[in-house]
Amino acid sequence: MTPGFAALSAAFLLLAALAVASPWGGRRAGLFCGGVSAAGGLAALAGLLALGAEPAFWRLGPALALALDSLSGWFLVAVGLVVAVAAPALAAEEKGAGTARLLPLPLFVAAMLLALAAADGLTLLAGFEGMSLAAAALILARKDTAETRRAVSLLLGFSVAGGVALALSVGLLAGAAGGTGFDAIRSAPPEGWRAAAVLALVLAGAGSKAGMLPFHAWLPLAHPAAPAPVSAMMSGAMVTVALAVAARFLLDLSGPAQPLWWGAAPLLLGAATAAFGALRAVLAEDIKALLACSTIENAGMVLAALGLAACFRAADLPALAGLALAAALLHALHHALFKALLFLAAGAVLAEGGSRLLDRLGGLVHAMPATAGLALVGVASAASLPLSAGFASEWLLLQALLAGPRIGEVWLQVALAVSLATVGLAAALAAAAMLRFWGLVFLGRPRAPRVLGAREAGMLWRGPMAAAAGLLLLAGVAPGVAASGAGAVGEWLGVGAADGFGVGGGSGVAGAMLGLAAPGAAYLPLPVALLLAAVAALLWWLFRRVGRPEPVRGPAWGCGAAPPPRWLPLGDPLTQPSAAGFAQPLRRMLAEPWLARREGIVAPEPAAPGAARLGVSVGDPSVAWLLRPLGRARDWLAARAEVWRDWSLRRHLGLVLALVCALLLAFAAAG
Amino acid sequence: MSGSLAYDVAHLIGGGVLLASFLLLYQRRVAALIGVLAVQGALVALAAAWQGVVRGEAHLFATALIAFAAKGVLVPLLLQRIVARLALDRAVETALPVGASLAAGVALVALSVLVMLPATAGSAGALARVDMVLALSVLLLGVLMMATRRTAIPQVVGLIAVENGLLLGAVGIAGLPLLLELSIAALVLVLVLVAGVFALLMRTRLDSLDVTLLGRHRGEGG
Amino acid sequence: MSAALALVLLHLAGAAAMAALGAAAWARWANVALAAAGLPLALLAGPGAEGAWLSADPLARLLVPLAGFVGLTCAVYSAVTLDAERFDAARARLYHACFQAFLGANHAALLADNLGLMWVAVEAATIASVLVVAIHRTPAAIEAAWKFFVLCGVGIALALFGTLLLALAAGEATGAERLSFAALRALGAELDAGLASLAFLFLLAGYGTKAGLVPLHAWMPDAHAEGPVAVSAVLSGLLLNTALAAVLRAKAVAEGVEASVPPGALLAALGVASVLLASVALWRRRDARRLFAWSSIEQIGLAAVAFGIGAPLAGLLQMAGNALLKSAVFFAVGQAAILAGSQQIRDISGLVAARPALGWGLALAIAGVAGLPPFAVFLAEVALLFEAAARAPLLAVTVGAGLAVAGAGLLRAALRLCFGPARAEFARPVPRAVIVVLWLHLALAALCGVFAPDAVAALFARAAEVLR
Amino acid sequence: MAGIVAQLLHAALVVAVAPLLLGLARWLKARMLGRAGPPPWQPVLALAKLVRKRPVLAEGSSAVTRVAPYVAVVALFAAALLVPSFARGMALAPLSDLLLIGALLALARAAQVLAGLDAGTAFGGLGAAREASFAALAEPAFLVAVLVIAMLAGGTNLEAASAALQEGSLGLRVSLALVLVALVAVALAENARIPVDNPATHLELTMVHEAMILEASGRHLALWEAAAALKLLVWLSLLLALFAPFGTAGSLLGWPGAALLWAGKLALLVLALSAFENAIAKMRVFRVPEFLGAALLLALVGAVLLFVSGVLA
Repeated sequence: MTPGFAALSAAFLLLAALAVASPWGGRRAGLFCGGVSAAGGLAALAGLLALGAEPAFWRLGPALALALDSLSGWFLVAVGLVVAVAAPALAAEEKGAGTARLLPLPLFVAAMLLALAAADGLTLLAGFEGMSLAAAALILARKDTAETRRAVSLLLGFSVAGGVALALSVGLLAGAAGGTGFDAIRSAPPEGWRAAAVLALVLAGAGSKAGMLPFHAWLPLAHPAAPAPVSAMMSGAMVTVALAVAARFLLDLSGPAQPLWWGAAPLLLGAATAAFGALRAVLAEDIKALLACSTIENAGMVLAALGLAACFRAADLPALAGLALAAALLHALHHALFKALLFLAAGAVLAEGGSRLLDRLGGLVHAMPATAGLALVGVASAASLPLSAGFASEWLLLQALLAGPRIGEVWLQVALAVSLATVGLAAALAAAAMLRFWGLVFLGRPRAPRVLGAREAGMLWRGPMAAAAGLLLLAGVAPGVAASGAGAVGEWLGVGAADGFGVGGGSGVAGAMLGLAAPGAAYLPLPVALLLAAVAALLWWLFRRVGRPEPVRGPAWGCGAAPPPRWLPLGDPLTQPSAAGFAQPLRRMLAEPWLARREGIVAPEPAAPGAARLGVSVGDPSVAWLLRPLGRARDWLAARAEVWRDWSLRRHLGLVLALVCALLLAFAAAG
Repeated sequence: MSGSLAYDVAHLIGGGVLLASFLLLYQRRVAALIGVLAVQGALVALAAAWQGVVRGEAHLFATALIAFAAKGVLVPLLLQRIVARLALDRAVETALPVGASLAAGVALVALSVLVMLPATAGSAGALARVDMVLALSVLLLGVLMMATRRTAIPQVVGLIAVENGLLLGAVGIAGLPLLLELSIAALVLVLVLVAGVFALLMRTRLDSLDVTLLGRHRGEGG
Repeated sequence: MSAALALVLLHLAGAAAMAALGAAAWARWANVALAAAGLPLALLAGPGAEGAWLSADPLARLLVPLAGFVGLTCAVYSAVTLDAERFDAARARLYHACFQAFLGANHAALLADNLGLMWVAVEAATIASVLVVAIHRTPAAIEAAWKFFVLCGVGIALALFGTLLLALAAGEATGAERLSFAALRALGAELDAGLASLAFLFLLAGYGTKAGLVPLHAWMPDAHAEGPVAVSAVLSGLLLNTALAAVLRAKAVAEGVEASVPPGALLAALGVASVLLASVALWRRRDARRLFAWSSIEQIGLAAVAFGIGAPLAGLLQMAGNALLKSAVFFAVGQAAILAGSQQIRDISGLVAARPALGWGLALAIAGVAGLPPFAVFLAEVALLFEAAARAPLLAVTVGAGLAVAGAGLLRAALRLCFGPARAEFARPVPRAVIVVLWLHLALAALCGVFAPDAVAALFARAAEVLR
Repeated sequence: MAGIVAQLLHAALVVAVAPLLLGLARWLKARMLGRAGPPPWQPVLALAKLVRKRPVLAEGSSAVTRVAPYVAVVALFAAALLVPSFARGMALAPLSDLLLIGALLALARAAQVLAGLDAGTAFGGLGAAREASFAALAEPAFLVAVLVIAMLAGGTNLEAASAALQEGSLGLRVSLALVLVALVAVALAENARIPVDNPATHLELTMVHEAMILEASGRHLALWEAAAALKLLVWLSLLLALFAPFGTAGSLLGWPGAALLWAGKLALLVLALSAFENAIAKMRVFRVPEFLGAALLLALVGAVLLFVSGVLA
């Protein structure tokens, strides 16, 4: 009974107890969510204990088998922290509603933990599809409208397809290995066409759940449909589980001797997904859809980092492989945290500001200063500003990409240069999206009267957000700590060399200052923080000597804009920067080829008094090129089936006769 | 009886049943159709009796008697009554022209010969092999008849022809437990009863026994 | 007198009694009592004495208790919702008699060691269900029953011919051994190879019609939709499994000899055809019960593929899961149809909002049938995909695609049926028994699924051994 | 010990040179056009005056308007300290990483964008949107340029890269020339110079950088002007450190000469910048993507040339 297993089984037991007790929980939603949060904490503890420890293995009845190794340990930490942080906020959202509605919540968390700690194909799939079913139930239990139903049908449709793809890939792996247990599969890595098929199926299965191109269309619809804390768990935890499954297949189950293209495919797909997700995030007009698109972007980056680690391992550069793996693991952890924080902030804004649309918010910093401050920590990480957690993992990923050309193959070097540019574009677009989100929601003047009624979010919102922000600040200033954990995972996977550049936390100058090291570079956040503090102190001293007259308030200059009319006390919203306005340069520059941009003036009929309206619409190409054709093909086949179904009884009898004759002919031919 | 005579007579009776099947395909009128069915039933009963004579097994005689009573007499009478009572239209509407269905019948017989002879090469004597070939042919012809007739009664006749083929085959196999033969005969009776009930219902509900008309009433529209 | 024989005789006697007293007010509860009495017998049915006509081999020891349980719950459901059927005295008698006759014939078919007796039992079960399907006497019911009668009549004839060929193939073995399944399995290679594999062709075509394998499936969707709901549940739960069990026994015998046409491949081919056609036909259905009939065709297709490629455990899990979950779905849909007064999908919605217990039960059952955890169908489909991907990757991809399309279609239907704003007609109370039965089925399906205890897993494993 | 002294001298030099650069640029442009133009030290006077004036804040603005200028100046001053000028082995050398400098620039830009949005005026939003968009397009070109330099110098540490390039062991390479052009284009976009944005104009529809600090006044405006000056210095000294590192002093004795040489190189660079700005007109806003796209392609070609030549093989 290793300590890790004890914590994990405690988490499972607690979740089971909560699930059983929920119908009779009465009004105690707060206690219930607290329990789920505690279970999340236990899972994170189990993950921590498993890092670097000897993998342990148990059977849970004839069907399920669990194993706790370093890789699953790392992702348990990420998922556990997100659940621990997001669950209490759900109590605020519930405000004393019954716990019966929350029954799927512990099942959702338990399924995620099951998928992470799976030791064989069946348990992985049980957890993988179980979490989608529980998430769908959780969404529909809370809000059952046409929009949520459409989102849930997309969510379930993609998860069933993804589950089938994963099952096929495990089957292919098990075919060579003679058993679906991961230990058996590890002993017989796939080669040739089987490896290619496994890679394609894993990218389709785990990738679609993580929002990878071209299977991402459902994510910006499904995640916003849930209440904010559940969206936080879906974007933070569920996507992290999908990335964990991808990492399990890419680096662990398929053995070290995979060729270069094994890593190149996820690298290029990940980079493309990152840029596409960031572009859609910049153009999104609904704060939760914006954050969901940002999830696609960050999932793409983690996938690219995993692909890069596989490439380095294929070119047997273990130190760089460790670097890339550290980038992937750190970015997955940091993304989980800052996405949970941002979704909670969005939830608080929705609860107080009354709307999810950027064009109906604004100026909330005055009413909700604490939420604005905490959200700023998340935005800084998502925009990877220096000293933030996001920047630490971003720096590692860029260093890994910069070290990419050490692999000899020219085609891969060119691909690496292109994906470096794409990841750079994605990072910058993400920064633009996050600044747009924070600026339009919190700064400027309110764009709708409802916003004036906003008050600071309750303690149940700010508490979890503060916890997440604290973790992010800690991870930002001292990334070496997390990096050493990632080093342990690398060692277990046989991906990184313990002493090499690998992960700076361990050796040399970087180690001492808990910074990050890479070939020919080091990022030492503590000294940089001291430098910035020193310069700030210098500036403060300068201004104290010069004297700082108190600023005075006056109407905004705005190049001579007239004061707002009486009936628009908040100023004419049209003169405010709007969501579409902020996105307009990028929509015109980048969205043209990719997102079927359409801008049209809807002028009123000649005599009509109405105002002309500017219609701006952006379509997702994957819907036009993938989902719609699939739907049309299915309907065509269904029409064919209908024709067959409408045959008269006589023709069906003819069919029976034809079948019997065919069988007889086959029998005669086979002699 | 010398072996060759037994074989010749059985072969003759079997041939007769096959011929009756072809005649069924040929008929245009329902009354004649039922008459040929009765003849076929009688022939099958005769074959059973002859097998009883050849192998000296008493139960075959019982089967022959039951078969004759059921298929030779009772079934045609029931069908006659149903046709008379419900004043059905006399003609047999065919989906496939008669010439074509006969040609198809010949093809089916060829197929059953092609299949059955090599399959039964290893097992019992010539008698059993011929019986199985004939049984398979009559069965396939019965299904062909059901597949090429539009109205309910000819389809039921087709189904009974199939049962006749089965009885012919069963009789040919030595040592088959009696239970089976009894059940075959009994179930034919039940089939006809049920068919009669349907004909009654369809008649009262739909004023015609045209099976294609039924299609329109299928649940969930056309 | 062995438990197996007692079970069959109990139900046949019950049928005779019901034929006389079926119209009485307490008749429906007598029906339940008979089914309840049958359940312990079903559980106790063990391997019969040497040469006995009825004996339970491991396959039967799995399917008979399952059939007994589903039969009992169907009886309870029909007892509780009988008034909605508005039977007059004659029809009530016919209904109860056929119900009991069906149960008896079904148990006899599963327990029969003699393939001839199995054929007679399957034939009797068909006749019983044809009569019940036509009981409403609406044009649609008549059309469905007629198609059921004609197609299954031909199917039964083909199966009989196959049985005859098998008897011929047994050669010199005399008396009852000619058709005893155990004896035929023991003979194995000594059987006449040509005749045995030819016999399998006919048995596959014959019993395949009863199991609803494409292209012999035409009767099933309409037969499911027209009779009383208990019939659909019984058809899906019992008759399909029995027909498929008959095909599996034929395949087990045919695999003893070195067959010219491989039986496994044929069964898998029909299975794949069923999965593909059903997964597409699901999308155009407007009638709820026809939609789930097509889902049964898909489930049986999956089981056929599993048995075809040599993964009997997956196939058995599929059969058990489908029996439990599909009858649960029919109970819920039937109850909703009674409340809504129509079976069209557009008339049934907002069940969760109006009647949460019924709504969530139906949603979970449909999700289970669509292959989502933790139910037995999920376990079966995943095991099937594992085996198929290992043995025949192209087949696996095809079946996987069919699974995904069918799953999406079923889940879309679940969303339409169960969610949406509450509707007035669902405000009326639902009998508590229906809810209990529905959730009992879900619990059992989960028990056979991911949370299976060792005893259940062992039961399935022993049954799979017989078909290896 | 010498490293710390060199670092402090470098800091003093940065404070002194930064405002002068802007003044010199304006003065040179004016002289080239035949105008007298304000003296080069005019920005210093402007800063001194503004620092003492009382700032006027817009009604809707929040604390961001007051904090953002300080954040921008601190970030840019730190970046300036990290870029080596006249001496090797300065105290902050181990910290000076190209990606970190890029991130500090991004931090300053983020502060400016948020300040632009704070007052809630149309032009603040317009400027912020354009600034964020241009940054998004410039980032890929900057990173591929860093890729080429990292491959040549073996890492992204600016000190090591500058030293490696100074020894000239790599000799004149086509890739470096292409990367120089790419980085110049990025520098022009980042510093809101002529082809991308006109630093001198206040025509609302064309301005980018100015639009964001429209509401700033008093000491906040002084800080924003100082930030702009610092950013120009960071970019110019970065270009010098990478592409003209000759003359950087190794030992104590060479410092004064190296400092003078560094200032001279800066002046030459500003002269080139002024000449370039006079020779070209401002581009339409939606042609900037092609301009920065060309920069990205040039950097990529440079990288591919490097791969093909297999310098690493």
